[in-house]
Amino acid sequence: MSERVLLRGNDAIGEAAIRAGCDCYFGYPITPQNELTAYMARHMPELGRIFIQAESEIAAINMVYGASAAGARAMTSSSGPGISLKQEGISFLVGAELPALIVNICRGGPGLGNIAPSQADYFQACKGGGHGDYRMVVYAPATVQEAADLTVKAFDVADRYRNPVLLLGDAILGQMMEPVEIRPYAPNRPEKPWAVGGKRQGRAPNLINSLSLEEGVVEEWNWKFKAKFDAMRREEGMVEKVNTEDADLILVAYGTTSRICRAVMKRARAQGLKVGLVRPVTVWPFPYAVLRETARKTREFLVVEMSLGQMIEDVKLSVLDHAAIHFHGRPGGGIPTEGDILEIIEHVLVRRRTGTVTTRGSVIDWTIS
Amino acid sequence: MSERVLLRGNDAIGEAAIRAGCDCYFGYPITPQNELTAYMARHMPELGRIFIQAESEIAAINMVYGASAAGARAMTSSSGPGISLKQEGISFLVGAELPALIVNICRGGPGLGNIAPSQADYFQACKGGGHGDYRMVVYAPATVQEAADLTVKAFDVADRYRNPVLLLGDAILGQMMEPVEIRPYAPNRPEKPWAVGGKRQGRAPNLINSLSLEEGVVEEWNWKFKAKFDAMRREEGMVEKVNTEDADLILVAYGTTSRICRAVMKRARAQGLKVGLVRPVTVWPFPYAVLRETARKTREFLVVEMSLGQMIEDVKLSVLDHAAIHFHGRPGGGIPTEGDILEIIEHVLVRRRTGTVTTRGSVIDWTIS
Amino acid sequence: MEMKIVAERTKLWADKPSPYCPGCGHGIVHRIVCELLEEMGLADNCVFMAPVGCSILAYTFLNVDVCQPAHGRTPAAATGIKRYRPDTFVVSYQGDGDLAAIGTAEIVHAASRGENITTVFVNNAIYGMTGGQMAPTTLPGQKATTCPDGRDVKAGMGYPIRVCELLRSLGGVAYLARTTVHDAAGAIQTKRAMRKAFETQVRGEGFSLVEVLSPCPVNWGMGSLEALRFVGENMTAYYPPGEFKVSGAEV
Amino acid sequence: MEMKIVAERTKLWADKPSPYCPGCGHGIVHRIVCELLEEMGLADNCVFMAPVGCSILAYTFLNVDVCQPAHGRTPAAATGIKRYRPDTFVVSYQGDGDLAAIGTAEIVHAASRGENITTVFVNNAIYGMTGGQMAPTTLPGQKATTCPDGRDVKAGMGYPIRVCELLRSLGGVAYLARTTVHDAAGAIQTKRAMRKAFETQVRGEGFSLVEVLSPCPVNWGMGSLEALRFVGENMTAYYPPGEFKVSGAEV
Amino acid sequence: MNHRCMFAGFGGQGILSMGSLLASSGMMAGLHTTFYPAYGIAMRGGNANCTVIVSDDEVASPVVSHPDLMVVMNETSFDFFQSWTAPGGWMFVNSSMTEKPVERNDVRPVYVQATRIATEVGDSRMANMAMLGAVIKVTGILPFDTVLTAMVKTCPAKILHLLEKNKQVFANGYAAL
Amino acid sequence: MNHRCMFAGFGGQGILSMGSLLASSGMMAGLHTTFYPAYGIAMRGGNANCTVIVSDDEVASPVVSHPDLMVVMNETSFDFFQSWTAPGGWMFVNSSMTEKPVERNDVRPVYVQATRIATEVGDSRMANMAMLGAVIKVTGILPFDTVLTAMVKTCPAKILHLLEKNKQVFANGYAAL
Amino acid sequence: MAKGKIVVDIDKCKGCELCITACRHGVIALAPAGRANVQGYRYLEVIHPERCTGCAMCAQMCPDAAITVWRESGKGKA
Amino acid sequence: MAKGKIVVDIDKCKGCELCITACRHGVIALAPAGRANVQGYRYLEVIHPERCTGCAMCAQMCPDAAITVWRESGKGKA
Ligand SMILES: Cc1ncc(C[n+]2csc(CCOP(=O)(O)OP(=O)(O)O)c2C)c(N)n1
Ligand SMILES: Cc1ncc(C[n+]2csc(CCOP(=O)(O)OP(=O)(O)O)c2C)c(N)n1
Ligand code: SF4
Ligand code: SF4
Ligand code: SF4
Ligand code: SF4
Ligand code: SF4
Ligand code: SF4
Ligand SMILES: [Mg+2]
Ligand SMILES: [Mg+2]
Repeated sequence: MSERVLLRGNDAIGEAAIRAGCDCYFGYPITPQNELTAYMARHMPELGRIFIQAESEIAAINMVYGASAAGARAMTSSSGPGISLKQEGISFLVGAELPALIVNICRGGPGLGNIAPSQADYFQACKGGGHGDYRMVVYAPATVQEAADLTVKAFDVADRYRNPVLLLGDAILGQMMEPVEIRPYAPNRPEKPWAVGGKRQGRAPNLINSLSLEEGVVEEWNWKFKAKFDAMRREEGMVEKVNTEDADLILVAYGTTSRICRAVMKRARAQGLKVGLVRPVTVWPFPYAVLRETARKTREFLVVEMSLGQMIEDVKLSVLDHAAIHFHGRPGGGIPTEGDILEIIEHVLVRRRTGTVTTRGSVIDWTIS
Repeated sequence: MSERVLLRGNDAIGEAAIRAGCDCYFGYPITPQNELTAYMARHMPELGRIFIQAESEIAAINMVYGASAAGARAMTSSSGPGISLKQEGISFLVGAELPALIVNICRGGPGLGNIAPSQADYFQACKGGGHGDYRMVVYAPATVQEAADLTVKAFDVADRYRNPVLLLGDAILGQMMEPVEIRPYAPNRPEKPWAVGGKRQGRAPNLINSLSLEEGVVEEWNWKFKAKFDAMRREEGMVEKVNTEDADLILVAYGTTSRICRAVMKRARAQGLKVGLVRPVTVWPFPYAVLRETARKTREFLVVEMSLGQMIEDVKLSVLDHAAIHFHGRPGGGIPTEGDILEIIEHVLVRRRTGTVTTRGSVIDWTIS
Repeated sequence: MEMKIVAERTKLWADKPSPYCPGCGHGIVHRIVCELLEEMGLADNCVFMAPVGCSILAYTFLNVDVCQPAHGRTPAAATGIKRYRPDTFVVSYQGDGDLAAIGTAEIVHAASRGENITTVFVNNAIYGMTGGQMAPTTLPGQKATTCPDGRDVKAGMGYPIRVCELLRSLGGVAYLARTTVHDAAGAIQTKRAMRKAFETQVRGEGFSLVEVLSPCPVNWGMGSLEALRFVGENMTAYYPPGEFKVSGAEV
Repeated sequence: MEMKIVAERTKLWADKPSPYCPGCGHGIVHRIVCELLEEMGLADNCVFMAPVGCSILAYTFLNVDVCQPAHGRTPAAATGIKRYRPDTFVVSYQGDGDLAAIGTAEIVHAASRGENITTVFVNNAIYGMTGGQMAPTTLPGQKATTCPDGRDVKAGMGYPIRVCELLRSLGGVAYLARTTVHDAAGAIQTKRAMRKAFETQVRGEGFSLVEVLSPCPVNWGMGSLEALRFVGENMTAYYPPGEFKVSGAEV
Repeated sequence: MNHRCMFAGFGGQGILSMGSLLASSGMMAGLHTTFYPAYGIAMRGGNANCTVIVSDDEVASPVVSHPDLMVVMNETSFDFFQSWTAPGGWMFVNSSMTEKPVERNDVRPVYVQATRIATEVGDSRMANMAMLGAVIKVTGILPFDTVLTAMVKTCPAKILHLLEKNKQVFANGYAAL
Repeated sequence: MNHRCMFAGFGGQGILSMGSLLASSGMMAGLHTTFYPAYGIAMRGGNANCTVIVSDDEVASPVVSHPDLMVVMNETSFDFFQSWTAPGGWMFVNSSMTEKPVERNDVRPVYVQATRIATEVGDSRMANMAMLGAVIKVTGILPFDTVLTAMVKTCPAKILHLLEKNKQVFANGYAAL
Repeated sequence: MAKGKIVVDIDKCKGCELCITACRHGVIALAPAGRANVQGYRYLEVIHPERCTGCAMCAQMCPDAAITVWRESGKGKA
Repeated sequence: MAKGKIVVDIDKCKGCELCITACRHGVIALAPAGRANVQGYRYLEVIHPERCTGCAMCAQMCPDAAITVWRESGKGKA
């Protein structure tokens, strides 16, 4: 029954996971994702599914490892510090080719930081917080609706590639309520003949493992993984482009900051400034090609993040020298304001880079160092 | 007494740490760094210093946290999986502004992988394996001598910035013995009036902490950290350039692969091919400017890594479109051979990109996707 | 007739309201810790290890050095401090989530090594700071946001862990006791046990721990008096107060 | 007179040499586990959880489903499997480093939740796989690469942890025993205890664990017979064999 | 239209349900809407607050620092949040709980005896509905009926028996101004 | 010069000390040198091996897959490593432990009764030094005296009492060919 | 005259009543509803000073260290 | 005739001698020095087959499951 209801992001992710056929949830409390754990505590047992409040984030990710090894759709969720603790487990999931959903509702860091929204876990999510060569699809929803939809998709994608998938939200996404249509999802759930457990009935034993001490075997596995990552790159990238055709300046932002940028874009357009928006929906695979393409026509890019600048490296890798890149970022739980972003746009498009931009966290003509 | 002795990399790091005034070592066994832990077990107690075999890597990094909070020069070491487990702790060290040395003697991953040499923890080390915006100086020694020297430097740099420093080596560096001169180091050890413990004698209480629930405070801290990171960028980068002046092709590699590339360079030069080498000694701060500069004259770059390609993103961020970038990488414990690298060089410089390169892991005209 | 002060605010307690909810046991335990530090002349020499939990806010009003490590790792960080500065008096303060869930390995091993620190373990049967989730010490049947129908041990939610009973077999444990603060007698007893624990550390005998049964009225959804009764009746029934080990010997 | 086979290689054991050193206790324990799985008809239904430790190599020669999680997290992963597939028989095999050091929290909580799995805990007082470092169960005075002069409990290297004594107080523990394999009688006793543990799981009574004292001749630097003697004399003295809990009741 | 609202008061005063009812009503009216609560330790002192945006355009950030509609249900919130109200904005004060005068002259104060209105029909815990009625009336954000329908639709089963009284209190609040 | 050597045998045969002595000698001769042992679980079966490079140029990777100087101290190593030797390379075999003939005709086999030479003077555990003597003599990698000096310099205190015998065994190995 | 005396630091008090349960002599009570301190809490008041024994039980229970207790001297600090 | 009989899977044996300590009847011993199996180990040999009781103690101890034991029937599987 697809009806619009007002749902908190954390609850919507939980409900969507349940509808995606999530068999097992393992979690450990941490703000600002607690409602998701509580939602699963309320609803999984009544459906005869598994909910465990684990003794730690590490136990939770390893319970996911076990459940997934046995063929379950399994998930866990946490925030910053807890996700850092799961890095070994995530690397193991990749190494053992186990599907899983990991939700990170980010908070301000580093360290314990605070519980305000942040996007400073981008590097960790996209470049590899754990050890070894690995990649995961990383979804960065901007609305509660999208959080729900992508949660369902995430389970399918995880199963398709036998690889973990990460859902990256910030405290705003987790805590905010918005109208959501919980759709009659049709999850795509493949057979898992590789799973351990259950009656073997004569089949050869299955092995879930990421170790080999024979020379060259782990390298072979890595080549196989690389082929999977390349397939994800080809197949799983998602990006939204708005008003890019005629844009003199393109805003690049994901998640909550993309909402703010969208509002800024409208205000700018209302002022007659041709501003567009590119919003990566998957931050991995990153829409390098789309950005590269837009940089053929547009000469100014403005990247906005709730961090000191992480995704901007990927934007630079797309745009290279073909356009100027500017930056506005707020770390440690700060939220960019429309006014501050607009100031940069005006500085670039209206004042033609004359005068100074006074807002902290703004860089005109960003270069890496 | 500076005499040349034959030392294993792991032992040399241990001895250098001791000479740098390391007060406390906390570790947990993992191959291929076990000799370092064993070295400290043998030598720290006899000097009246602290050695603890912790119950886990997590306990170890948190013991480092405590000891450093009390003013000690503290260190820990591990490999891949164990370093992943320390990510929360590393983020906390940055957040609480505590100096420390973390040694990662990498092995093949992901997951448990194997114990062969690897450089696939580059992203984790340089881009942020833990949560939140942070950076650390990451040294990537190529010889046992350099491992020793940089260990000493690392303690000084950690103290200077009140920030953890990572030493990134691979199994070859850890296990190999080479002649080393253990120099009469003069470590630079500052006062630590911020440390907790000891007689207060009237001073105001000290606080070691990374949390604030007051609005804006964590953001302020982050701005302060950013200033530190910027200072590290300016002051702490180290890079070696060889034969870059007249080079038609520049090899870019660090650590063990840079040794292989150096040999390749010599062989190529012997064949009359003008090949140079840029070796980042610090992989963070990365020598963007140096590479950008060399790309003014040289049009071909070949990046060699024991991974599926991680540092190559930083090379691209330096070189942009100004030169072609090629890649040769071996993941999961594979070691690039001189022959394979030479084949690419010949393909590019001699065969002028005609014919194919047959070695797995080679990419001609690499682009990001 | 002349009057003398017999109880007053300890000097280690800043002149501002504590950050805790009305009727929270953390306040009582903090007060006792501070009084003892003052009375035993340890304040100037003390590092208070704050856990991740409500009491992380101790630094906002206590006039002692504070070190605040990652969730559950308090004993490991305390080990680092005490080993490097054995002249420092280390109070390692932990909640039940911090100590008995995520930090299980760290407390067991700090105890087993006989680290010469004192752990003040505030068992309030709930995750206070994060808003009332089930703790390892939540009682059977007790409700929490992650066990909305009450903790059901048969349904695999785990049996409440009796921390003193868990730790008693470990060689390095010198002093081990459980007390409550649900009434004044309990508070006095708590102070007595804590003093013994502190003395254990001063004498260098090894690891000491006092588990204090303590109310969290807000997350139990109770008034503060009702919460006291819950501690006095339900918690002490499951977690019998008493001394478990003195000077390394079981009692 | 006719002869019958009374002992033979179990069918779950592939026709190739095991990856363990000569005289290693892991082989004896693997053999017992496999024999029981066969005798009790559980083989087809079994998931063998291999730890990170020498016995990670079980998959190279055992004919059962194997799942191999991260170091120390075996009980958590076993929980995931058993909860999702309660019809599966789960053997969670762990070494002393895996179980009693890095995995302390996971074993305590799997036990406390009463997970219906059987833990086979091979205590060889050393880190075998990594080349002989001190384990939480290394005996006082015993040498290892990280305590080259012998484990000195007074110097803060930790007291050896008696795992059965540590876990006995936990509510979810149904069966708990310690045995040795230093002689044939011990091996027979080990098999008997393991059978009880397996039956505990089959009956769904909750968590069961058998701790087996076991030699690691190579990393002890001993001949295999000397190593047997060390188990029989030194280890059993510190770790008394026996049953600690049966059907959830302490014995 | 773009209404940026904040509701603040004691935890027990139904601050969050009043905010989410407004948001639900906005949703049912086919508008864009977000609800964003103060969460985590911020809640512990016993105070609660949330922000709601109702708009005919997509909502950017749901965080509102300077609401043009501020509702304070007790004195603590009055003191704390008075300065947050945007210039020109409304400031609704539960005058049963505080009689302090609004000190700014760039905001439009509205005093509502919300708690009194609530106690007259039901009990003091329904003061939120009385206030919401008044807010709807004065600001005209949404039609009376929309909110009433939303109230019925979103009423949790376990307080269904209080629904009628809540509706009445809401109506009385609406009528009071 | 660039000698790429591998030493293999049982753990107890002093494989690693023979390799590191060669490396130390190279160092003392002012040459570039690396020593790289098999490590980790590879050691567990009871076998040991290591590779040593002695060169007048910097050493790239210390890993040697195809040594031009292969030394096998027992039969298992003989079987396993025979094929690894680089074409044209030396293959030194401890013929006290195996009498198998080298089956390749593109390598130069040298049989040394290393264990026997060792037992004549000291005990079988000194076979490594006998073999090293022979290697030095046949290949001329380094001068006899350099290795002898290195042996004295690097001899650990606790086996100092065996030094003289080791020197003798080394000399006898040198003399044997 | 009473043997004891207490002084409440009203602005630190959170009105939790823990002290009241501890006082066996009915010396203390919360201020009437509507009266609140700077923190917004009903605070503790001394209603029967004459009954106070200075036993300090109230102070033993106060989580906010808001109570100072005096007792007739000769008995020393508790 | 002996009541029992064992057969050793020589190529699985690692010569650890654990079985030998378990056999109270001196039935088994390691092969003479110099004789090794495919793995390179001195392996187990039956030196006094006539003494074997089929008690299977040797098999109980073998970490490599290298011993098969027969016993006079009527006693069933151990
Ligand atoms: C790694 C990590 N996981 C989870 C959290 C979230 N967290 C903060 S406090 C806490 C538990 C608090 O409970 P307890 O230890 O019982 O202390 P109390 O607040 O009850 O005194 C948790 C889970 C965190 N900060 N870090
Ligand atoms: C996270 C992590 N830390 C450390 C290691 C290295 N490691 C592998 S096995 C092992 C311990 C082995 O000891 P034990 O559990 O006693 O098993 P045994 O080999 O003795 O049977 C360790 C520390 C690892 N693989 N992963
Ligand atoms: S939430 Fe509970 S433990 Fe935390 S301060 Fe409030 S009453 Fe105390
Ligand atoms: S190292 Fe020890 S535990 Fe590991 S296989 Fe060898 S004897 Fe067994
Ligand atoms: S000192 Fe004793 S009698 Fe006086 S108020 Fe306190 S508890 Fe009551
Ligand atoms: S115990 Fe303290 S805070 Fe509570 S009512 Fe009494 S004086 Fe006030
Ligand atoms: S079966 Fe018994 S008697 Fe026969 S060899 Fe084995 S132990 Fe000895
Ligand atoms: S116990 Fe087994 S492996 Fe050991 S000697 Fe006997 S038969 Fe061989
Ligand atoms: Mg608690
Ligand atoms: Mg072990």
